[in-house]
Amino acid sequence: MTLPSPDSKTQLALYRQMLLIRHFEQKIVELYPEQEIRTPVHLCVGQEAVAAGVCAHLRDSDTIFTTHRNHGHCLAKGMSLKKMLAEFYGKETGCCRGKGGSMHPCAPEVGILGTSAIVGGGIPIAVGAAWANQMRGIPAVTVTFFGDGATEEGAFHESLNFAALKKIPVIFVCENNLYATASAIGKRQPAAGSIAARAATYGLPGKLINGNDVIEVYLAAGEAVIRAKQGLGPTLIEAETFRWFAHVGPVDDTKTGHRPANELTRWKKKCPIQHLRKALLSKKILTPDDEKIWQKKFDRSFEEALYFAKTSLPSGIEQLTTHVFA
Amino acid sequence: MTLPSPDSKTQLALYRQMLLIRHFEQKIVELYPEQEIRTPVHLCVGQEAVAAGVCAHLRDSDTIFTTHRNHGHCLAKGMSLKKMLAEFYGKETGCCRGKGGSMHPCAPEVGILGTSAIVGGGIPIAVGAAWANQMRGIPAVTVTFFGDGATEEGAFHESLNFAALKKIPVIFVCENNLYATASAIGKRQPAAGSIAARAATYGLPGKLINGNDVIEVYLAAGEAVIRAKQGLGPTLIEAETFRWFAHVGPVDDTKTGHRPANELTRWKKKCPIQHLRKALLSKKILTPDDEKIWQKKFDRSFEEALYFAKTSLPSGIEQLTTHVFA
Amino acid sequence: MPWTTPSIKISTPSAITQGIRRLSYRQAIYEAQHQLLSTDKRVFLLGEGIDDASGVFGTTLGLTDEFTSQRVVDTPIAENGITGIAMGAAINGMRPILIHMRPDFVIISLDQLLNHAAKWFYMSGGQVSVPLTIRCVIGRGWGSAAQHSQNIQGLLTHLPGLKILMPATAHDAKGLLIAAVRDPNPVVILEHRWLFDKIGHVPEDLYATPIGRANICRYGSDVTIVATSIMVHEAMLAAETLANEDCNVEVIDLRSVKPWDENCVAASVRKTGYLIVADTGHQYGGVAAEITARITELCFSSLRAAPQRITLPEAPVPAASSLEEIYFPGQSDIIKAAKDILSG
Amino acid sequence: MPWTTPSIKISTPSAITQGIRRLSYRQAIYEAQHQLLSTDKRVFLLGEGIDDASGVFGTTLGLTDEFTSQRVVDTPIAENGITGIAMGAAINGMRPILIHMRPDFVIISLDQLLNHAAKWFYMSGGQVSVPLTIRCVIGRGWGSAAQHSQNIQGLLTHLPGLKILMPATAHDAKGLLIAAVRDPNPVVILEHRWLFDKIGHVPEDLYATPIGRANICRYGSDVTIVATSIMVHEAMLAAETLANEDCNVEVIDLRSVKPWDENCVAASVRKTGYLIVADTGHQYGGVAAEITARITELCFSSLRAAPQRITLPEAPVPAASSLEEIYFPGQSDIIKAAKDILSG
Ligand SMILES: Cc1ncc(C[n+]2csc(CCOP(=O)(O)OP(=O)(O)O)c2C)c(N)n1
Ligand SMILES: Cc1ncc(C[n+]2csc(CCOP(=O)(O)OP(=O)(O)O)c2C)c(N)n1
Ligand SMILES: [Mg+2]
Ligand SMILES: [Mg+2]
Repeated sequence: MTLPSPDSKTQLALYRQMLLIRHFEQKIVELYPEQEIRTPVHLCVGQEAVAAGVCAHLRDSDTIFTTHRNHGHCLAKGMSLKKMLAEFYGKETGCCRGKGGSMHPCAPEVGILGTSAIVGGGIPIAVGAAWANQMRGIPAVTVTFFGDGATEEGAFHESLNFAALKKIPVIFVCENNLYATASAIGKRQPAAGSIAARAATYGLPGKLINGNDVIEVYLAAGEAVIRAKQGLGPTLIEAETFRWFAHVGPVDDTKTGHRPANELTRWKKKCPIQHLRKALLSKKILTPDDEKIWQKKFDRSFEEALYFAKTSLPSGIEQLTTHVFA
Repeated sequence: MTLPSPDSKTQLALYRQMLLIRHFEQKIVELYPEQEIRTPVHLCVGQEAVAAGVCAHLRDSDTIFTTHRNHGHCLAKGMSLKKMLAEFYGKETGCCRGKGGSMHPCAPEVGILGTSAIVGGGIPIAVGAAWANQMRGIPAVTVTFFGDGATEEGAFHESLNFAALKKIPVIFVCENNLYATASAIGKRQPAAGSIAARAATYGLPGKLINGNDVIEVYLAAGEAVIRAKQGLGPTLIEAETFRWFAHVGPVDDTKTGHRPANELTRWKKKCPIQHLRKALLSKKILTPDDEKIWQKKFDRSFEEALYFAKTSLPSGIEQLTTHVFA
Repeated sequence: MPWTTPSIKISTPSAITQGIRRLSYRQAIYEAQHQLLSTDKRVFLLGEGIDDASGVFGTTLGLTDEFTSQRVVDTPIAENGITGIAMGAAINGMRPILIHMRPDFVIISLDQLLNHAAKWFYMSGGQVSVPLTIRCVIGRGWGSAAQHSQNIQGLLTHLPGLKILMPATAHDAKGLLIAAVRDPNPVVILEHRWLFDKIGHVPEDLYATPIGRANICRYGSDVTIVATSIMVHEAMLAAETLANEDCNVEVIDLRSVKPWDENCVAASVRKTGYLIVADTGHQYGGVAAEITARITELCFSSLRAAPQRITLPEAPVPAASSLEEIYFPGQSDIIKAAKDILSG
Repeated sequence: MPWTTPSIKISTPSAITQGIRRLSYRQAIYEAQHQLLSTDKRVFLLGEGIDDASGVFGTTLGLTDEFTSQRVVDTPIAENGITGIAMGAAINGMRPILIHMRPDFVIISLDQLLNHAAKWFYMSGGQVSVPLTIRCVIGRGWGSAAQHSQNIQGLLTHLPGLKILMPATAHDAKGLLIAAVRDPNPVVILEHRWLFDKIGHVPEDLYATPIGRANICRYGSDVTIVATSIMVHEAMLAAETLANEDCNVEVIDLRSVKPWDENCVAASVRKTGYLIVADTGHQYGGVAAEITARITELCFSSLRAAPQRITLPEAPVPAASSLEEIYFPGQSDIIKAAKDILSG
């Protein structure tokens, strides 16, 4: 099964999505030093193609489970900017009433049923949510995003086995950015191993793709969605990519000695946005004017959301011990 | 690397070892209805070849970690029959002073550093013990035995990853007896999957073998031991075999409806002991007289050990809260 | 097998079993599941070996045939993953009942249970709740030893977000299971295997025993004994013995250890002035510690002596039957505690 | 980063920092590890990101360069497996120090920690002990929220077989770590991140602070405050305020929460008649519950009021800073409790 390349409109939408995510992250980088966002932020600059390429296939009724590094996934899945920012600012109007902070976004209206910041923790939950759809006869698909580090947890293995066994409509998307915090993957996984290859040993398809090529991501995810919806079961996608900022916070961690600078330089040249941009401009699918208009729009919605977030009331004492039980 | 077939002497020793294990298990089957062994017994009748074939390569300074189904491994590793039986009978002279029962045998003098009855629980501990040898420069090898069920636990996956990463001198021996309690493997793992194949995705050799052919087991284990001792790292051996009794207790579980009878009948024809016996007899390596002498010897040592176990003092009150801390 | 029968004898004190329709604890659990599966499409059962010929000590026998393996699901041996999977199904419209045959296996799943299920509703700001029920069979004896017969209520009650139930009667085994499945939160039910044959009144309808409400099994004015699970029966036996010596014991079956009925216990202690807590678990920070600490806070001026805790010794569970016999406390320990506390 | 600095101010009460050689808590931990690695070939360190440029909040900085990556080992993200692996090394001749940057990750490893390490020596009939040290950095604030700032001492103390330490001073951060590594049993040390900059007297030699011995940081006769970790400092501040109001508080730094020094606490309560326990953890069955219950048993006749517990609210940790501020108890809660308890 090979899907046709996406049409110009879709390509443009993918591009715009990546741009939106990048725009959001850059704003957070600017705002963070104010120290009003009092929750750790895990930026996804450099990895926008995965969120954009996968979520382009999803509807509100489809579900995603993301991780600590969730901004891109949430935006691409259609989460309200206002609620997201208000949560960052610890406000009652935030998507978790200020209780979750940046690491636990929740927006059931667009298929985000909560988020775990325990590495690997969201993977079995995603399998279960997808299983519920299968049991209830709901033709929706569930995506679980996770990092390369998460594949080292037992939960990853247990989830693949069960999903394959029951042919559950779930898509495992591993964003292999080659690091877990400051530990390179070679220090954590044997060089001769392979995450994508593991899929076959459970009897499910596994694909290693260039995670910085949004078209490649889009095609791989499209196939996986079709498989899932046809009842053929899960797929594992390993998308190789790279993050530009430190593990947490708007910091250049090559300057703090956490990662080598030349590696980052190399990966910046493979920027997923620039990559597509060149192609779209040369094919005249995109004009610089489009971009200017979008940037303005992004600016405006962000300012609105920021105003909302900053002027909302801080989460109040009545929140402290409510919602422990439903 | 292919090892030469074992010589006659070795073949005879392997045969004798299997016979000894079978003899022991049959005695337990006889004794258990007395209800003096007040601890669950997990018999390994039908699986003797794995214990015999692997442990034939090991010295006292090599270490094994076994499971709830440990009688064969303990005997093949040279554990004292007296201490083993005394433990079954809850006696102070038992290998765990009566505190462990049948599921936690321990005999450091022959390389059994304790046993976990948590499925999969012993696997990482084995990796750690083997790592300690590596760190200390001790040229010993560690074997971890576990069932097919254990490969479903996250601990299995985490252990393979780490052992492969650090090239740890450990051998993973999966006794795939096609069942976990009464659940057939097909209900627990996807049909298209493979335990042995998983090894390659971590960059370590994995081999599926006939676990009822002690020579095949012996050869595979021999290669693994050499690899480990040469510093080449771990090996995964998946030995297909079958248990004749119920998951626990001297019960025919095809009669209780837990497993289909015809499957057991088929596997009994593949008895690991009969298989080798025929070959040895026809090659005149073995004579029926040998067997008779052995049986007598086995009987005598068992009777002695049983007498020791039965006449030893029950574990006393001073044992109750001692050895919580060293 | 010998290890499926209790090593201790439990007679059935009359106060608990009055009533008309009588079922065993085992049948009561079976019936609750059968009725839940029949009436609620969202309910399904899952667990290791759930559909085998023993049917989880007889509590799930025949359910796979009747409701299919889609709704009574045998699982791989992967407790943490399966707990997460059950939780995922729970947050997306289902009402799973996850069954563990031994409490020790719950410990493997504490990442999903404590880091996830217990906090999900709170972290989501009250948007996504986790209607997950976990049944866990507890037990003891026959050399099951340290890794197959722990008491885990003390572990599960500590962090916020879980409800923990310990039915002592057939009536509550059914009623609490139904209450758990109806509850929109994660609930763990610890069912004692030595109670499975215990007979009691069990109504036929689909009733819920309210979570957080204790049951006074025996009224008395001299000393309050709060007990959990099988210790309720030990306490009732102790109470009968003590009654012969003119000591009238009030026995409270806690039923729900978290949340627990502090009003009921406090009222009783205010009346008797003496408290003994008999729990199946360990001492340090266990259920008995919490009840003791809290009742001391609430009823200090009524207490005429320090509350006493009857719990396990500070050691893992030993295997030898000679050790098992002294490891697990019973009615004689309760009688001794009552005499001690009353004699100052 | 902003989240590495405390959101609350902790001054350094004089009683704790008297002495000559002064190091920070962070340096004390570093020094203990450095000395252990230098003097004992069996010792090695392992943990996620242990060798990165931040060096586990500065406590492992440079150790990899000095002792090689064979002895200061970065690990995969697999807490349960790695705990089992560390335990395996411990039973076979090594003295591992396993480091977790957050307590929540210990919860993932409870199978290996509670089902295995805590029971191994007992199950083996006293043959194979587990000299495993686990360092776990605890902390709070900056929106770390429910899965990154739990307090787990209440979970770890319940089942038999683990020792749990909570150093409050630089002196004990070093001394208890050395004691843990020398101890032949599994020991978990919970180090509070907001104390890492705290300065105190730290001798240069390789000394051990005895496990199970409390430290009376301030003598008083009116009320006993038993505190753990950062709450010791809150209690000292509270004591200073209360002293101005003629209330002489005795502050006991528990140091070791299991085993704990019941003789020291009991003697103090017999003197003062009042007990307040200020723990960083949750209430239900927590460390404060155990101390309250046990001291009530031991000192009932000396107690002039019910012991009071200062613990976390019954909710997971919230993210918003407005909520964090009220979630974590501090000196004002201690002052209020002291006034309440004394005014009856
Ligand atoms: C179970 C667990 N262990 C450790 C951590 C601390 N931690 C947070 S993110 C992270 C690295 C995760 O790496 P990866 O999965 O590759 O995701 P990435 O950050 O690269 O996107 C770690 C170790 C955690 N949150 N949960
Ligand atoms: C973690 C855990 N889960 C469940 C059990 C209960 N249990 C004991 S043995 C067993 C089956 C194990 O199957 P396998 O690993 O294939 O070993 P076998 O019994 O076939 O030798 C199960 C589920 C256990 N002891 N530990
Ligand atoms: Mg990564
Ligand atoms: Mg098996």
